[in-house]
Amino acid sequence: MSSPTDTPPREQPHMNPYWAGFGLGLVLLASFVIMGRGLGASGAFTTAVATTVHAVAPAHAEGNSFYAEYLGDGTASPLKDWLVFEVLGVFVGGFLSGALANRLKFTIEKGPRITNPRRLVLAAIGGALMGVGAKLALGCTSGQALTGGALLNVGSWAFMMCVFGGAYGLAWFLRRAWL
Amino acid sequence: MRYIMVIDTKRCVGCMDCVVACKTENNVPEGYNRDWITETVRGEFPTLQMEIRTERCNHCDHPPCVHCCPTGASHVHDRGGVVLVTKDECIGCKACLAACPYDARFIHPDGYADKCTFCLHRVEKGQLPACVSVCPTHCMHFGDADDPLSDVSRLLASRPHHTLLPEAGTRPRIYYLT
Amino acid sequence: MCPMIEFTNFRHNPGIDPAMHIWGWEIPVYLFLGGLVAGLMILAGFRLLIMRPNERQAMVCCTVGPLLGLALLSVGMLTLFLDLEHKLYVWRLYLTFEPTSPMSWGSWILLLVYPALLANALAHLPEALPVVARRLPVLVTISDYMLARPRIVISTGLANIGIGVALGIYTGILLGALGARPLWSSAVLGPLFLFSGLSTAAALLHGILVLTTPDAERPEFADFLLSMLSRWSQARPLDTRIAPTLAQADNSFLTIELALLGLLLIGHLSSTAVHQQAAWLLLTGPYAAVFWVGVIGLGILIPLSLQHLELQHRIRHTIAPAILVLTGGLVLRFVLVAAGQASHWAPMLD
Amino acid sequence: MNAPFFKYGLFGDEMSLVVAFGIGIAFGFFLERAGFGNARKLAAQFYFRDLRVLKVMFTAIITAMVGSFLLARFGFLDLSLVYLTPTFLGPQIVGGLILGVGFIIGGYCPGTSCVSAATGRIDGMVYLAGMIGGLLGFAEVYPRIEHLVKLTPLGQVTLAEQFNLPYGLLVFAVVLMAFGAFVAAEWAEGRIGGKAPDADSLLTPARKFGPARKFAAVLIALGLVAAFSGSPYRTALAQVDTRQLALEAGTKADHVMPAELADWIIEGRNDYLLVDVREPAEFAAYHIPGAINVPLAELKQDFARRNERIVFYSDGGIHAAQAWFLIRALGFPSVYMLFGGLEEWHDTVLNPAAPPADAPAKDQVDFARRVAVAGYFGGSPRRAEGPALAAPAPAAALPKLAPPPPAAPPVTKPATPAKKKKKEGC
Repeated sequence: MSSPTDTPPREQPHMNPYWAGFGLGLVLLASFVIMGRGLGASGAFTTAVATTVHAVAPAHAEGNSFYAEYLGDGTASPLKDWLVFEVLGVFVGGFLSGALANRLKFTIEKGPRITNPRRLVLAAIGGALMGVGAKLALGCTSGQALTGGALLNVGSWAFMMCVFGGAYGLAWFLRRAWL
Repeated sequence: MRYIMVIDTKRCVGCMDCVVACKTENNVPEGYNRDWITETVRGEFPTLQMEIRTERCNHCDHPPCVHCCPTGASHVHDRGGVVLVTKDECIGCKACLAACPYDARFIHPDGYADKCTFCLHRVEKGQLPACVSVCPTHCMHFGDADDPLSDVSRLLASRPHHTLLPEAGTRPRIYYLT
Repeated sequence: MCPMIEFTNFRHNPGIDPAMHIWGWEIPVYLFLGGLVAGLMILAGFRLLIMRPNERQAMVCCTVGPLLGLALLSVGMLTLFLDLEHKLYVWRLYLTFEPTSPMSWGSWILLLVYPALLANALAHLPEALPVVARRLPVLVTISDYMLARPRIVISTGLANIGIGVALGIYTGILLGALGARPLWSSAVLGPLFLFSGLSTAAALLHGILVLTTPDAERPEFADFLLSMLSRWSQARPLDTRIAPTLAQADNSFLTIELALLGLLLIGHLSSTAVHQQAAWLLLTGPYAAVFWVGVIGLGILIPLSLQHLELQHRIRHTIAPAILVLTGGLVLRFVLVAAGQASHWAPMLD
Repeated sequence: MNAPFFKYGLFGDEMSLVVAFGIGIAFGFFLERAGFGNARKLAAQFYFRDLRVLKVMFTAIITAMVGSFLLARFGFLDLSLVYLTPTFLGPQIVGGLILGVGFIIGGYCPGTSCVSAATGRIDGMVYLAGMIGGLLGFAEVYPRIEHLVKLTPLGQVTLAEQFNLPYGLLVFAVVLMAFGAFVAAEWAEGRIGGKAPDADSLLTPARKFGPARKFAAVLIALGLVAAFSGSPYRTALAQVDTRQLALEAGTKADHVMPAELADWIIEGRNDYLLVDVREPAEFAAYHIPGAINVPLAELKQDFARRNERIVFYSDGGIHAAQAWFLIRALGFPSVYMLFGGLEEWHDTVLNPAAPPADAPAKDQVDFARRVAVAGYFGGSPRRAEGPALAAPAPAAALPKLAPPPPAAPPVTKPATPAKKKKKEGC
């Protein structure tokens, strides 16, 4: 909302990628130095899903080895997890940065040649694939590619190459969605 | 009249006869207790000091559970100042449970707050509370503190004693001889 | 090294041992909604008092707020009812008045809240909801009757403020009077919950204003969804000019809330051992993460800075502060109720 | 050396969550600044329109990599304590491919979708919902494919270890490779994507030494320093001061006598971590109350917090001593072992031998105390060789010991990594 008198300020351009990357690298380094671990994202959602399933159907969640891994030993709420709090911060940080650059808007990012519903269906499919892929690979682009990349982790580099490979391999078929 | 209880910690062996007697006498539901035993060990090995005592509602002179009750179900009875709960007035708001620093109350499965009554129904008939009457070591004494000749008054006058959590400001009426 | 104290208790009463857990989600939700309604009442009463005869636009405070308040209070009383163990005896509350019991005070205050809120809503209802007023002409009659008599309007406003303050403070004193739980035994809890309630109320109204403002940058279907929700108000858009005022007010409330939280902790930290122990439960103990992140960070500091930037026209007004403040208020009640039950006078073994 | 702060016990688990929130804010902030909240910006990577993803990711990787290497090399950060996700090559390659496909279809990855949802992108929110659906589906089939997910394990291994290259050299190579990739990316953006070069880019034709180039020069210089700095790990064999270790081993300062340990347990002290290095089966049969089980083969650098006082024991003394050397060599400052191991524990604590009847009174009193201790641990005294003697009477003269607490003995900190069930990785 803005009062009628002042026009909303223009959307600011994005940061120079090198400087953004440098900032991101410093955050990652700070995480290494303070916590002795890297960043992540997908694990938080897995914990949230496991907690929800546990709340709805406790027996089912405890019988499933996948959920059991994320539920802990029951002494504390599984949501009291490092990644959950970190991702909470990611939402806040993203919102703050978007607000300060006037980039907040309810909108759908898509290419000009694709309809809204189709873009949303693709987003949901992509998200589902990402969930499966991230769990197979023990991490997502944040947890594996970024963190593991900086630590020269063997699996992470193999993973990173495959992510780019998979995306470039399919890019041509999806050009209508983006170009 | 001011009913109090005096318990000799030098004699209590933690046999739990009082617990059983209370459950039988007052029909306390399974899994709940109106009185209980605590054991405190303090000091540093090997100079340890142990105190076993039987505990229950302290029938405080300044009962926070009565003050916070919104319906007047928790009240101080005229006879001897015993703190009682009228179960037909209790709505089960649990404020009194939270107000009691001794955690002496519990919610009866029928939905009302329940606790020790000093066995007032027995006392009115001239009997001792159930727990006192069964104690095999005679470590528990019950009586009127306003009567200087009573058993309890003389014990308090003659031996050092303490109460539980006096710093909570409730002025409890169960005294422990040490 | 301090001597060891080992404490064994053979009581094991459900809900009491090993750690007291008698109040689950119902009481925190009730305390939150009670505070929110108290805030809505105070804001509504205040706005009603300063409204001039022909300036009938502040309906978000004077009509939408009280109507929401009526609904939210009913939900709150339902959760309170759900918490009772002896539900059929609930009418006992209204057969007596116990002056030493905050809960008794509260049950009577709650009875006064309904008429006061209703009166406040009715005063300007035809302005805000012309569709409803056309169907029920009696509403117009009532409104005209009230607005024609300044003394009725003034007393409605004053009653709302007074009862709102009483309701807000009562939600805190309800816990504060329970001296057996060291964390709660502080009179600061009353004002703290009052100002937390005020901040959530201001945030809620601010959020409603932002949501119902036409926005060029919203895609059609998002606008469509919003207009479905707020169609009744589309006939006459809510006055968005008071949005900055609400944000400003919310910031003041949040700042006071922060200060009161600090006072609560300082009070405990400079008190007896059990009170210090209770404060450390929040500061570094098992509730620290939720307290620092949920209450202080997400609930107070971040919305405070967002609204500050909004007021400086550095960023657009969004519903984010409203969501954060409301969540923070709820988390504050949950943390205080949970940590309070964990704090204890009896010897504790860590 | 005192970083990572958390693993050195500077703050606890509870405060680590507050730190997580702060780090998350910074992470989200820079992701949004980089334009990663916008699916079109991300997808542009794969059509050579705007190679932001590559630039941001590799700049971040080399910044953190060079930074952590240098901090480790100069003794501030213990790199061996930074959690390394174990490698399962097969699943990670398959997962990477699926993730890449999901990336181009959905336009986001999990982290960036949070940022996009936070800035109001509806596609980002739908993407998150889709991800939750994917996780739910994966969880249902997981028990059946669990063995596939654990295929080709390589353990926690870095490229340097895998290919037996010096870590520093690898750091330098990655820095050079990244700058090669940046130059190629800017060339490709102009050539294939038809994008005008940024004002401040590596390929700007002007001869200006702009910020980007200065930044590049600094990083390459630091990388060059790294290349010749050797290993970042303090734990490399060459750095163990064998002489000092030997001197320490020669004294008895590293011993804890069984009676002493028994007193610690009775006092309920929790400032030490008692570690049983025997096999799990033996541990299950009997262990000293409060001990945790870490078999010798599983002793790793992060099995405990570094500042903790650690007491090892095994059956005799040998395995404990070996564990002592291993862990001491890994740089843990205060490591002890139980003198004589479990055998000595049995002989002196559980079943103390009675002194001969003609022993001085002091011994008799001391024995009475040990009988009480034995009772605490559920043992009983045995008769000494020599003349028979009466059952020890003086026990009554001593204060009675409390029985062990019913459920939990006064044990060590429950939150040691060895017991932690939740996984640390992403």
